[in-house]
Amino acid sequence: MKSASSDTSSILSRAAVKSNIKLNASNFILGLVPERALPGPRPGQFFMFGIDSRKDPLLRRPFCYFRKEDGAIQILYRVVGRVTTLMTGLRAGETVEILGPLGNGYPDFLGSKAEEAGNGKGKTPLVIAGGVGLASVYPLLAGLDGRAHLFYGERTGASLLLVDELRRLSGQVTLATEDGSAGFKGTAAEAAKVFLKGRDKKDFTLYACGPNGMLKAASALGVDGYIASEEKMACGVGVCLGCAVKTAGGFKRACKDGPVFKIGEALFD
Amino acid sequence: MKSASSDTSSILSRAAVKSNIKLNASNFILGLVPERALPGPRPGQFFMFGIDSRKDPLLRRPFCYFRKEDGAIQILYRVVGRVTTLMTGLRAGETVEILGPLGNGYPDFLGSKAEEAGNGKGKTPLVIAGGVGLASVYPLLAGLDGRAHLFYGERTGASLLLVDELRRLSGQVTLATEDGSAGFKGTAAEAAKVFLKGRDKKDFTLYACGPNGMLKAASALGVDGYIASEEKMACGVGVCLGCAVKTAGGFKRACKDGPVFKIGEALFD
Amino acid sequence: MTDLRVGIGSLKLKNPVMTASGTAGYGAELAEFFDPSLLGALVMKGISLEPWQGNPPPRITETPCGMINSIGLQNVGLEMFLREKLPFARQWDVPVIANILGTSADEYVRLAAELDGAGVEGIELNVSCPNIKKGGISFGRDMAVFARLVGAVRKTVKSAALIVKLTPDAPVAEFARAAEESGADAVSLINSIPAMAIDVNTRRPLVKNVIGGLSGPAVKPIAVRMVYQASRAVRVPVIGMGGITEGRDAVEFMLAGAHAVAVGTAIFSDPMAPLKILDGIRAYMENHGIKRVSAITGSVRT
Amino acid sequence: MTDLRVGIGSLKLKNPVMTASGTAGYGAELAEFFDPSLLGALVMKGISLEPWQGNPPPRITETPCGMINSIGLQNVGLEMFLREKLPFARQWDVPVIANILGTSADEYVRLAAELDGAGVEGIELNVSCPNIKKGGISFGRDMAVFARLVGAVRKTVKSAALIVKLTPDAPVAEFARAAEESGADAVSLINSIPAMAIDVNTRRPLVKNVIGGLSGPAVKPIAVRMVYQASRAVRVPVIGMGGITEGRDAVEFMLAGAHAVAVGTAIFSDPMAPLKILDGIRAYMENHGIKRVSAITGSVRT
Ligand SMILES: Cc1cc2nc3c(=O)[nH]c(=O)nc-3n(C[C@H](O)[C@H](O)[C@H](O)COP(=O)(O)OP(=O)(O)OC[C@H]3O[C@@H](n4cnc5c(N)ncnc54)[C@H](O)[C@@H]3O)c2cc1C
Ligand SMILES: Cc1cc2nc3c(=O)[nH]c(=O)nc-3n(C[C@H](O)[C@H](O)[C@H](O)COP(=O)(O)OP(=O)(O)OC[C@H]3O[C@@H](n4cnc5c(N)ncnc54)[C@H](O)[C@@H]3O)c2cc1C
Ligand SMILES: Cc1cc2nc3c(=O)[nH]c(=O)nc-3n(C[C@H](O)[C@H](O)[C@H](O)COP(=O)(O)O)c2cc1C
Ligand SMILES: Cc1cc2nc3c(=O)[nH]c(=O)nc-3n(C[C@H](O)[C@H](O)[C@H](O)COP(=O)(O)O)c2cc1C
Ligand code: FES
Ligand code: FES
Repeated sequence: MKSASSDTSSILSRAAVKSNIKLNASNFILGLVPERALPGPRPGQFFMFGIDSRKDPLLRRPFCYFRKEDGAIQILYRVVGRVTTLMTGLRAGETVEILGPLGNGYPDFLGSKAEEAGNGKGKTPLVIAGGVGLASVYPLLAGLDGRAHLFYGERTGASLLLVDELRRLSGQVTLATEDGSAGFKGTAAEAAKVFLKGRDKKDFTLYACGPNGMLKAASALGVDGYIASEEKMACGVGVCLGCAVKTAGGFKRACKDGPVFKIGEALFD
Repeated sequence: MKSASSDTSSILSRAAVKSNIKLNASNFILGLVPERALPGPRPGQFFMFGIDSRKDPLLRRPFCYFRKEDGAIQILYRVVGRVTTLMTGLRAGETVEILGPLGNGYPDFLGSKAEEAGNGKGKTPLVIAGGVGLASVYPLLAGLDGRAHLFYGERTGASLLLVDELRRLSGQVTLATEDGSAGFKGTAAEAAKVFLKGRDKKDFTLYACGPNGMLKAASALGVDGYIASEEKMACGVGVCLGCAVKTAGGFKRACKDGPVFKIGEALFD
Repeated sequence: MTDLRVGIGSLKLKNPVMTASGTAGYGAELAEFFDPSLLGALVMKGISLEPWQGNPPPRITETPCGMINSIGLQNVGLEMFLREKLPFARQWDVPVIANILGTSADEYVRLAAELDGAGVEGIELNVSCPNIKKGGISFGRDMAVFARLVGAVRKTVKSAALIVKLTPDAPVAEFARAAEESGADAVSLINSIPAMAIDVNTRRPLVKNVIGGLSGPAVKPIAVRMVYQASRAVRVPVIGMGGITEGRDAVEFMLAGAHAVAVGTAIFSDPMAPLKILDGIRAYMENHGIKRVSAITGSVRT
Repeated sequence: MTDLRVGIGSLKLKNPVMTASGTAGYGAELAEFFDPSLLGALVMKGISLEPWQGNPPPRITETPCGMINSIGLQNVGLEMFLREKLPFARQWDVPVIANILGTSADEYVRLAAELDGAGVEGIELNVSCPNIKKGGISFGRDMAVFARLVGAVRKTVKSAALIVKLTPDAPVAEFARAAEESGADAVSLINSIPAMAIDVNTRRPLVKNVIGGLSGPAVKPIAVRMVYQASRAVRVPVIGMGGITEGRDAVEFMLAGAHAVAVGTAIFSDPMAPLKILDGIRAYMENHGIKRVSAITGSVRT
């Protein structure tokens, strides 16, 4: 008898672990080779990631598309809880499940719709990354042709990731640490605020990803652009309404209506 | 501040996987090197085995002490469900948790209490193993000085394990298969019954391990001796009363009052 | 050849697997993964007369083998449902069951009347909602209020099958019986179970609303027990749900007495879950030589 | 230096961690793993007037993140308890709480009287038992019967702390309030939740008794919610339990409103669990600069 599921098309795929590289104590890059060719992914999109089919942990976890390298899709992950801890034990050849790419991603900033999306060549892209929010904006940097000014913040200097690479990919990099142990003392959004003082905000387009507090601060900078939400998700595909982001038009779904929202659309309180 | 748990002694131990050898599609031998030296174990005792500290599967699973080899404690396991399936993925160097050895084990059949336990040299030990119940009686064979007559049954010939070795360790081996594809057609207990026909049952001592139906049949052979129960267990240490075995004196605990019971003590209905 | 058809009152399903309300939106997102016509029925996210905002985030948190949600019944409201969501779902060859929410009996009756007129195949009453007139205690926990509500909606509903979704924090056998006596064509259970989790570091509840609903595999043994009790209390069909993630789980509910099953939380881990569960039921029937799926219902050997 | 002491009525505990009834026998087996004096209290396996056989096997089955048991309250009976088990437990410097079971109010009263006279520090009423006079519905689900039972036992108990263990299949806030009004010194919750699992291959229930009690991490979010609700309904202390396996879980119950906690199913996976949980609470207090464990109780920020 023919299986019903074989009739259908989806972007759920088993993927082989190609590499699992430790950057420092709590940050890793996982390289995955999906069994099925996946469309895209575009910067700002994400995958729902499942370590195995055991029922605890139950839900998949969202991780941004970080980059492609050596024929693998890579994600940059930070160890904060149960799944990310289990991920550190993954070894090349093991199999995981990914669903994606999901979400809208950043607007098509270099193609034909660039002007309309506020990404005209005349504007300087300001990219703000708080912590592992870096994973979301990283693929933007390459796409932005080395013109971006990146503000990247961590709690402390030792936590800063991939700094040399970021400098190569960006026009300018401002590092920020909350304890002042490296770069600007404060958050990445505060560093951007200082930078913007006296400048014409119309000359810039903003791209920001990080914790909600940071997105709020970035939204308040007065620069047009985009923020990417990292609201908790259960399904990642728009059916559970778990990932509510407050907007003027009511709650929207980070996973399906986002994760990228125009600045001003998503409200933070 | 001093941790309370460091004051205490127990036989809970992390253990390193030394080897995980596949005998056939569904039977494996797992070699474990406990971090702490464990007392014993004696034939018929068991360990509660935990694959990891994730909460699903939640409970530890009981496995018999099979043998010591290459400085490792080995268990023989059959893949029947969730934990045993996960066990097949264990690789040398990984860590698991074991609690044990637990339970009473078979009586001291060769030492000073041998006569009293009905193990006098004048008697021939009959050992009956149904399926992976083999793991329980295996360490008896060596202890019984090669005098035992082993009746070992499986559903089909291809499932029979370690036959050459069993022949080396036993005085005589009778294989039985339910489908008749090897040896006696029927169960191990039925094979023993045929063997006993016309013989004086007082000349024998019985040791049996296998599913409840087989233990019932073995208990009905009219030979004195012991059966080892494999009743489902939650704790393995006597606190949950989950592993009830019916006896004339009410329910007893397979884990603490057993798993070895004198024939006639445990009742099967 | 396996016969997977089941009947829920007037409702004829081509197989016993449906989506659980609130876990499949109005069908559109799932349709990106598979053809909804393959399912027994599509149960829609709960609908109220007016659109509801729902609760502020965080709305979800994972718990051992389960999750808590406090979506707060966010929905597009009846008008938008009738104008956009229902017509869209009509493109698939699958019965549509609307799930309705009110804060007064009157609201339920008006919703049921409109939807029945609009031609949905089933109407599921979510009685876990707070009854504003009764000081916020849910319709599903006060027997007299509950029976009156079901009776009133029964009078309104002419063509659709009327399904009453029982609350798991009330004695289900008694409420199932009351639903049947008040005219329900079927009962469904379980809804999510009131639950709470706290982040020990921030000391804050992990869902903003403090208390939310527990669902997923963790609740399955409670749900199977309730389905067993409810199905022995009534003659109308029972739709079972709560933690179904594999075909085997669905069979377990049917053995306990369910005529059909719904898949909820499992969709979140795998949008294809309903189809995989259907495949699993089919495989089980083939392995066990069962020709008609309805033969499984209630056949647990106690 | 952390102060771990808590008071449950007249009962002074050196720390808030106890064993849950039925999961630590009468203490002897656990003592092979650690010194029971290190615990706040030892709660004994439930005791009835006469010895009870308990249910036939299989009595246990694993479920997602939990287990179902149908031990059927097997116990040695009051006489043997007083003659052997209690004196043995007296060797440790730890308060002993007896857990009692009856099928009539009279049985409860007689048990309480004997145990109070024998000098146990606490008596916990397990009201989930079927009330024979009331057709088998448990004492814990009929409010009037429940209040009368607690009142009657209250009159009998002079020296021990009287703890009433609430049933999770009844509205806990209301029953907690009734227990307090009837004179309970404390309430404890939750008991295991009625549940069922079926082996789809044999079609038989996985515990012989058909329905058993669900415990373990799966029930934790339900238990935390109930502790939260109960603790806000009463002034007497609340003892929280249900799925506690780590120090963090215990803290979660205390944040929700528990004064002390009990560890049950976790002991089955690790006999040292109660001590490890105590260590975890201590570590949490040190990390968060909390001096007195009682400061945690009820401090969830809602
Ligand atoms: C669209 C999107 C994209 C994302 N992209 C990335 C990315 O590219 N890289 C990345 O690293 N992250 C990313 N994240 C975040 C990532 O999804 C989370 O870090 C991940 O889900 C954490 O899973 P976990 O199981 O490890 O943590 P969990 O165990 O689920 O815990 C989450 C948090 O809660 C805490 N916690 C857990 N249990 C308890 C408890 N009982 N009491 C108190 N506290 C507790 C943990 O310490 C942790 O801080 C993204 C999120 C979204 C929504
Ligand atoms: C004292 C003692 C000693 C033992 N020694 C050994 C030994 O040395 N070697 C050995 O191999 N075994 C031994 N056993 C048996 C062993 O403990 C079990 O095989 C093991 O616990 C199975 O664990 P599991 O997680 O793989 O199976 P589980 O997943 O727990 O399943 C057990 C059984 O139930 C079935 N099942 C699981 N879930 C479902 C469901 N939802 N519906 C229907 N059926 C289901 C499985 O197919 C399987 O048959 C011993 C048992 C005892 C009590
Ligand atoms: C995110 C979410 C939203 C839900 N919304 C509704 C709803 O609107 N109406 C309803 O009757 N039940 C709702 N439910 C309950 C489910 O329909 C189902 O009864 C419950 O989740 C148990 O099934 P499960 O364990 O398979 O998820 C919701 C459940 C979840 C998880
Ligand atoms: C095997 C077993 C036996 C139990 N016996 C009793 C009992 O005799 N009396 C009682 O009040 N509760 C009994 N309980 C309930 C526990 O005390 C506890 O309330 C419940 O298991 C929830 O806690 P846990 O999840 O930590 O196990 C028992 C639980 C289990 C698992
Ligand atoms: S995570 Fe489910 S709707 Fe966004
Ligand atoms: S397994 Fe718990 S008493 Fe034997």
